Amino acid sequence: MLRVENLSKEFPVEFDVFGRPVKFLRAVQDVSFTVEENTVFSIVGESGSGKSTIARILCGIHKPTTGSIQFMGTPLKGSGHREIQMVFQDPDSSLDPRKTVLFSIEEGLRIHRIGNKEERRRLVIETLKAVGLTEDVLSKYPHQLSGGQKQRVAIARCLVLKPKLLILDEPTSALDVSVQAQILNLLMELKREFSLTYILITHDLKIVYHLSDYTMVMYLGQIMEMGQTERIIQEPMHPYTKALVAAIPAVGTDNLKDFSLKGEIPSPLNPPKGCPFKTRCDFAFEKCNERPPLTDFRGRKVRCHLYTEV
Amino acid sequence: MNKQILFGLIIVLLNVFFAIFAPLIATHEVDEMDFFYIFAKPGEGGHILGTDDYGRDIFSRLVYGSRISLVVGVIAVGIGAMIGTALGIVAGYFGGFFDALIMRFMDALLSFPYVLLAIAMMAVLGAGLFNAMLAIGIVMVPSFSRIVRSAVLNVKNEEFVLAARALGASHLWIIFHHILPNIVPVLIVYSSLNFAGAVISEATLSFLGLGIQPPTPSWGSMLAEAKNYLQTAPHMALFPGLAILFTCLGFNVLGDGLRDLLDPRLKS
Amino acid sequence: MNPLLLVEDLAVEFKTRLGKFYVPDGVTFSVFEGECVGLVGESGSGKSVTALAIMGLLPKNARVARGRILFDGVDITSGNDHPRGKKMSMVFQNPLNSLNPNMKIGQQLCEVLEENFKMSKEEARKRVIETMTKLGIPEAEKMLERYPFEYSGGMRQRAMIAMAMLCEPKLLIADEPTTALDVTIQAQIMRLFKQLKSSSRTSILFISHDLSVVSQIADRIIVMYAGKICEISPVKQLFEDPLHPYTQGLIASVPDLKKKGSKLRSIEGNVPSLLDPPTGCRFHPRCNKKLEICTQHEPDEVQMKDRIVKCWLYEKAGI
Amino acid sequence: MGKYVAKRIIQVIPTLFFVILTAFLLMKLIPGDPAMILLGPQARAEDIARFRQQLGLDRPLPVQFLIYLKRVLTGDLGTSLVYRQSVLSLILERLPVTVTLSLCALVIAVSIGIPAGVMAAMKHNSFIDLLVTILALMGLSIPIFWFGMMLIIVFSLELGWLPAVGLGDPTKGLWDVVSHFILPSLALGILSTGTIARFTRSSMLEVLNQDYIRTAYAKGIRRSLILYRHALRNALVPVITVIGLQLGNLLAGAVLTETVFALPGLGKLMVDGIFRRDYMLVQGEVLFTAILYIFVNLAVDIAYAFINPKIRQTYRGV
Repeated sequence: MLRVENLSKEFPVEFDVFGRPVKFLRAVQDVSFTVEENTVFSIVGESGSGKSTIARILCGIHKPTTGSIQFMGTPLKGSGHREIQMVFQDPDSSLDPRKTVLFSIEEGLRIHRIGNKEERRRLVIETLKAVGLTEDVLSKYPHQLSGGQKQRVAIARCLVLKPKLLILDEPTSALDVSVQAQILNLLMELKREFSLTYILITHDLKIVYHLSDYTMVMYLGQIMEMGQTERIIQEPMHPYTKALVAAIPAVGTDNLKDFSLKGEIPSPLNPPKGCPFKTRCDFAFEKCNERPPLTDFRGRKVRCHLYTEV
Repeated sequence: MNKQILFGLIIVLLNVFFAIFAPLIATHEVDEMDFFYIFAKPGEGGHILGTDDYGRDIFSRLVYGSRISLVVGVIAVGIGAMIGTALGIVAGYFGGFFDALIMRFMDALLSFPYVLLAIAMMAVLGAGLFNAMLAIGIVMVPSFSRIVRSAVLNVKNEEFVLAARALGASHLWIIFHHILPNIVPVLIVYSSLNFAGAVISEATLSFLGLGIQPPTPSWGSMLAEAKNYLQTAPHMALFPGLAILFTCLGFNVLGDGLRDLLDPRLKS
Repeated sequence: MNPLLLVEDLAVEFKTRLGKFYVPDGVTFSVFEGECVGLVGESGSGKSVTALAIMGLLPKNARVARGRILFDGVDITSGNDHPRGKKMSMVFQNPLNSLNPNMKIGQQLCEVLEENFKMSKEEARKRVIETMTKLGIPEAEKMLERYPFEYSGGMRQRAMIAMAMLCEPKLLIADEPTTALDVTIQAQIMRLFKQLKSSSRTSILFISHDLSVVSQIADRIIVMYAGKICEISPVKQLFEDPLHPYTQGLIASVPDLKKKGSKLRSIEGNVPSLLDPPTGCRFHPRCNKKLEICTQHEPDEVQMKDRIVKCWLYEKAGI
Repeated sequence: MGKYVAKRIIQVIPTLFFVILTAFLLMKLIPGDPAMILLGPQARAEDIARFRQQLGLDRPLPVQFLIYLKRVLTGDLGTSLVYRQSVLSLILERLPVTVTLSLCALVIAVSIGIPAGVMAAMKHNSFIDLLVTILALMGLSIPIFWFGMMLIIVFSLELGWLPAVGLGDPTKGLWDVVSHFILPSLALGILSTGTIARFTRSSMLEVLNQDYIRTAYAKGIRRSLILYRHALRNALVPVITVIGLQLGNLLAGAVLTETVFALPGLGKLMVDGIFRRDYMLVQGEVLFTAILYIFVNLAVDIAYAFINPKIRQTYRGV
C-alpha cells in the first residue's frame, strides 16, 4: 500500500550571513520500508531517531530531501493527501484553541471542498458517533473538553476525510494512564470498522507489541532493525533493540537487571561516524567504524556488523 | 473583570464620549475670543479652565481637541497595524529571503528613533493633519511588523498549524483561519499601547509646529502656544498636558492590563 | 517504630479565579526509615502537591488547610525552620528548567553545602566531586565548570540527584524524575535510584504517574485518585491482588507483553474536575463495581493486615 | 567569542545599507525640484546647475544613490546651507551636550527604574506593585516637552531653585553647569524610567516563576540569597538590552528637551534646521543618529554575549 524508498531528510541548522545554509542536520538517512494494507506498522525510537520526521514527510508537512514515496501504486506528490491523515501526540496543541470542535472536524472537508454545509454537518456527526462522542460537544472549545475527549476529536478530524492510511504519532503519550487504554481500544475498533492501515509512531514498546504487526526500530535517523513485531520484541537481534526491550518497565517485575546500556544519545547534529550506535554498544568492535549495511537475517532486516559476518 | 483593565477602559470611553459629544459638552465656541478675559485664570468669567492668549476658552478647546487626538490615533494605528501586520505575516510565515529583506529594512527603520523619523518625515512632507497621521502611522510599521512576526513564528510552529497542513490546507487558509485569529490578542494589546504613542507623537509634532497648525485646537498646538506664556499663564500649559497624560495613561493602562491577562508566562 | 515522615489528614486549599478547591483532600500516610514509598496517580490526583506541601514549597495561592506533617518527630507543617536542604531534599521532573541557566553546575551544587553546612569552598568542592562521581558523572571536575545547557538530559538529572544527595538527606522526594527522559536514559536513572536505595539509608518518596516505573523501585505503593488515597499496599500484593477497583483498572489497562492484540480493559469516563469533585467516593462515576452507598458517602479506611484500602466493597464485607 | 563579534558586525552591514537608503529616499519625498528646494528660492540658476551636477541629480536614481552612499561612507554628510559648514562638523560640535544629557537621563532612569521594578515584582499584586505599575505607565504617558515645561514652572518660575534654560557657564563654577542639566535630565529620564521599571518588573516576575527558583528553595538556601543570586542576576540579563535600546530613545527625546530648555545640542540644531529648510542638515542629522543608534546596539549585543554563558560557551575558543 505504501512503499518508501531511500528516503532522506536534511534540515539546515546554521546559516551564513547571506542566509545560505552551511550546516545540515540529517534527520532521516536512507530509509526504505513498505506498509501492507490493513496492518499496523510501528516506528520505534527515542528522541533524535527521525521517527516524527518520517511521519511529517508522509503527511506532507515536510518535503523529503531525496527518495520516493508510492501510495497505492502512484507516487506521492505535494502536501495534504486526503487518504493519508495524521493524529498528533498532544491534542492540547494539535487543536486550535480558538476554534470549536465543529470547525476542527469540518476543516478537512472544507479544505477539500467536500459536500455542502448540511452534508458536512451530517458527516461530522456521524464521525463523532464513531469515535464515541455526542453531538453536544460540537459547539465546545478544546479547553472545555477532557484530554481523552480532545484526542477523540483529533481522531474524528482525520476520520471524517475517509482516509486509508492513518499516521499515529504517539497517540496516547500525552493522556492520563486510565484514558490511554480507551483510546487504544478505540483505535483498534476503528481500524476494523473502516479497514484502516496504521503507521504507529511511539517510544512505548508495550503499545507496539500490543497493537502492531511490523516494527521498524530507528536510531539517529537510521533503521537499526525491522521485521515482525512479535519476533523483534521476543528475540531482538540488534544490540540497541535489545537495550530498548530491556528498558521496558514491566508491571510488578524487576527487569532492570538485564539493562546495561551506557552513555547517552549522541547529538543528531554530530552523529558518530560508522555505526551510529557504536558509542553505546557493548559489542562494538573495530569494524563498527564503518557504516554497517542493512542486511536480511532470518526473515528480518538488521543493521549491525554482528550479523553481516554470517 | 480586572480592575486595571476597567480603569483603562473607563478613561478611553470617557475620551470617546467627549469626542463624539464635543458640541454639547463645550461651553464655548472653539474660536470664540473673549476679549474681557484674556489669560483668565481657571474659573474666571465662566471659563472653567480659564482662557488663553486670545481669550479662547481652554476647556472647550480641550474637548474639541480630543476629536483630533482620537482621529489621529485611529488612523495612524490603522495604517501602522495594517501594513505592519501584512509585512509581519509574510516575513514570519514564509521566512527565507522575504523575511530577511523585510526584517533588515524594518531594522533600519527602527534604527531611526521613532520621534526623529516622524519629525524628519514631517519636515519633508510639510505640516498638516493628514501628513501627521501618515508619518506617525508609517513610523509605527516596523514595530508592528516585528511584534506580529514573532507572534506568527510562535503560532506557526504550534501543532495545530501542522495539523491543518497535514489536512491539506493551503497557506492562505492557514493564515486566515489559524494564524490571524491567534495573533488578534497581540494586535489588540499592541494597538492600544501604540494608540498612546500616536497621541503623544501628534502632540509632539504639533508642539514643534510640524503637525496640526493653529487655530485648530489640537492639544499639541495649544502647548506650543502656551510655551511662550509659562510665566504669565501656566494654566495654559497645565491642562492640555494633563489631557494628553490622561488619555495616554488610559490606553497604556488598558493595553498593559490586557497584556498581563493574555501573557501565558505570567499566568499561574 | 516511629515513622520518619508522617502525613496526617493533609488537605491543601487552592484559591483560583474559578473558585476554591482542595487537593489533596485528607491524605494520611507514613514513610519509614530506609523505605522507598511509591506515590502513584494521574493528573489532578494531588501527588505532586503532597510532595510540595511536605517540602514546604506550596505555590502562593495554596495553603495547608487541614492536617499536619511530622518529620523525624517534629511538626513541619508551618514551613518555618524547615529541614529542606539539610535532612530532606527533592528531585524534580524537568532537570533543564530546574537548574539555573546562567550559573555553573558546580556553583549550584557547592552552594548547598556552603549555605547549609557552612563548609569552605574547597571542602564543598571536594564533596561535590565525590558525590558526582558516585552518581556516574564522568570527569566530574571538568563538568563542574559547565553550564546546564552543556549537559545532556540524563547528565542533568544526575546532577539534580547529586544536588539532592549532597546533604545526605534522611528523605529524598523524587517527583516524576524520569518522565522527561528518553526510554534508555530513563532506565539508567532508575538503576541509579536503585543503587541509591541499596547503598544509603535515605528514605525515598517516589512519585510517578506510571505504575510500572514505580513498581521497579518501591517497597510500598500509595495509589491516589482525585485528591484522595485509594489504596496503600506493599508492591507485591498490589499487583497480585489489587483491592480498589481503581487500582484494578489501572493495572489492567496497561498493555503488557503477554496478551497481544486483545481488547484492553479500560476505565471508562474521564478524570473528574477538581473544582467540582463527585460526591461520595470520588471514583464512583467510573467504577464498575459501585454500590448504592458509593454515590453518597465517602468510604473509610479499611485496614487489611499491612494494607489499607478505602472502598465500600471491603467495608461492607466486614473484613 | 571573536567569531561571534565578527558575525554580529557583519550582520550590521545590511542594516546600515538600508538606513542610508532610507535617508536617501527621505529626501526624494520632497515635492518639487530638490536642487531648488535645497538651495532655497533665492539661489541663482548657475548655482542650481552646479549643485545638480555635484549631487548627480541629472543621473538616474540608482546612480544618485551610489553617489550618496559613497559620500556617506567617506564621512561626508553634506554641507549645511544655513551655516555654510560641513554637517558632520556641526554635529560633532553639538554632540557633547546631547550625549551628556542622554547619559544623565539614563543614569536617572536606571537608578530609579530597576529598584522600583524589583520591588514591584517581589511584592507582586500588592499596593506597591500597583503604584509602581501606575507610575511607570504615567512615565510612558507624559509628553516629555510638557513635563519639561511643568518642571520649569515649578522649580524655576515658582520656587526659583534651578535655572530654566540654557547651558551653564563653566567660569561660574561646577554647580552652575550641573544645575542647568538637572531639570532637562529629569524631564528626559522619565520616559525611560517607566520603561525600565516595567521591564525589570516583568523580567523579575518571570524569573521568580521559574522552576530553578523552586529548586533553590528546595535546596534550603536563604530567601535573601535566592532573590539576589538566583532571581535578580537572571532577571537583569535581559534588562541590559532594554537599557541599550533606551539610549536611542533618549537621543531622540533630546530633540524635545533641548527645544524646551534651549540647550544648544543636536536636537536644537535639528529643529532649527527644519524651520530654516536646511534639508541637508536634517538629512545628515537623522542619518547620524540612526548610525549612532546601530552602533550603540551592537555594543550592547556584544556586552550581552559576554554575560550570557550560552552565547559565550557556544563560541568558546573560536
